[in-house]
Amino acid sequence: MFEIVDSPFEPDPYYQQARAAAPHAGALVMFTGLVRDLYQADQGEQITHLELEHYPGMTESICESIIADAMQRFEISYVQVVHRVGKILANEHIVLVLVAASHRRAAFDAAQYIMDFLKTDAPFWKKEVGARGAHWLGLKRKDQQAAERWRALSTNSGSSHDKQ
Amino acid sequence: MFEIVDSPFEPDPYYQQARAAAPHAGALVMFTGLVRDLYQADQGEQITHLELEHYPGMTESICESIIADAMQRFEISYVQVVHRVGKILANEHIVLVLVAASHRRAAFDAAQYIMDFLKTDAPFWKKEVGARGAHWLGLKRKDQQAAERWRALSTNSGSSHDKQ
Amino acid sequence: MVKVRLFAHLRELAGTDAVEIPMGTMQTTQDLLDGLTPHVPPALIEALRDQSAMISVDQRYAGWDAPLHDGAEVGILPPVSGG
Amino acid sequence: MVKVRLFAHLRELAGTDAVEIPMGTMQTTQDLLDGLTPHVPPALIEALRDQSAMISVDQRYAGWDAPLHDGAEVGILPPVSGG
Repeated sequence: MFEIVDSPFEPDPYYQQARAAAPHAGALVMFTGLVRDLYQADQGEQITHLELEHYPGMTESICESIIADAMQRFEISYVQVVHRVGKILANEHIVLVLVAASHRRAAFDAAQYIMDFLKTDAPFWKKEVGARGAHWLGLKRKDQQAAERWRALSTNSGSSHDKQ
Repeated sequence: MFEIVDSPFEPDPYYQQARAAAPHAGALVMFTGLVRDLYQADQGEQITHLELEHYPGMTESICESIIADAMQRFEISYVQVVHRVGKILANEHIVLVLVAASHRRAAFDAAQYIMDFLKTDAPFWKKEVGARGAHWLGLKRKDQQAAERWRALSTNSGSSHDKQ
Repeated sequence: MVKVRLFAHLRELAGTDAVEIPMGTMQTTQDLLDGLTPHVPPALIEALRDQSAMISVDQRYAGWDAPLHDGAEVGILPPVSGG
Repeated sequence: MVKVRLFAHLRELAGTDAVEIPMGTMQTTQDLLDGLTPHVPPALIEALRDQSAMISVDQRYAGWDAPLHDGAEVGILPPVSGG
């Protein structure tokens, strides 16, 4: 369901696992986030790699709670989330979200829901490292708004993974 | 960009191709539709396989037009769509949509847009074949509505792939 | 001549995937549909009554009153079900 | 004792990923933050001024006035940036 890995991973083994675990699903949505190839940071500096730090224990419980909320909110039959930590190079995967469902709409919605709350609530921190130094990234306003969109749609008062 | 195949295919080679073609993307969304495992049709009959027929020539031009519309409408950098035809067995892939973008929202939206119009506009026909016979499926109301949602959002009067 | 292409259950009802029909005085897709009867089995005519089929002319979706030209390829397309 | 855990740039500023602080008369997370000064470098206190950090108690998000208990693990979490 949720896995933290500290070395490069490929999505296909997870995809095949989802396919085997959800043979009645019919629709699979997979999202992957990767380190862009040698990109320029805001300051125009070339980035050589990322460093991903997290809060072991809390990360797992927050992410499992986001997944449980998604399973309850959408008609989906299978979820797998994988998040990389440690030193991550260009073109390597940072995160994978896989959702299986009978109908594509639920699979798309759930994958987006999980990514939106993973961005705002899961205790991961990303450091961009370049030739001239390193700096920590903060939560982007766009990501904050993406999660708020779901909260506005909720009829209930909040989810267990919500920040106070 | 668009490919019709008449034998089983796996998504991973297409995924790796997308990853190589869009190294600056950062976000990849992949949708796959599969034949559910030995499912029951509406009449309660066990389905043994599907048969997919299409309109060669028109299929390609409609699908390429849907993809071109998506590339124009969303900030995405890469699209690949693959559709299977012929006799398709349980657990085999019917369709694959892959979208790469800098931001996940655009990739998710574009993948959904493409699937929604592929369902309503692309000239494919699916026959469910079971032990006691076969029948052709029609367009589902849910799929009709999914495409209408995008048309309602459009400011322009229509796209080149639209039905009249 | 106009080449009429048939798909899915319409193809099965017609027992063929294409029928050639002389232009005669036909001017629109509606004229073509009105004039189909002598060229195809009655079951196909029956199946077209509910008007759920869509029409293409030269592989583009067209209306029921679209103009025809000699050599046109007209598709009679049942509701699609791909993906 | 309360164990304070620090992450990302806050951890770097503190030069450590955890600080142990005696309960004393602390009752809430706000008391803890008010009493941090003698235990951590001034740069960390400075960095906490903009209040963008979030607080967790026993690995769950908590408010700035959440109750503390002896043995609690309090996280001071800069704005997150995973995914």
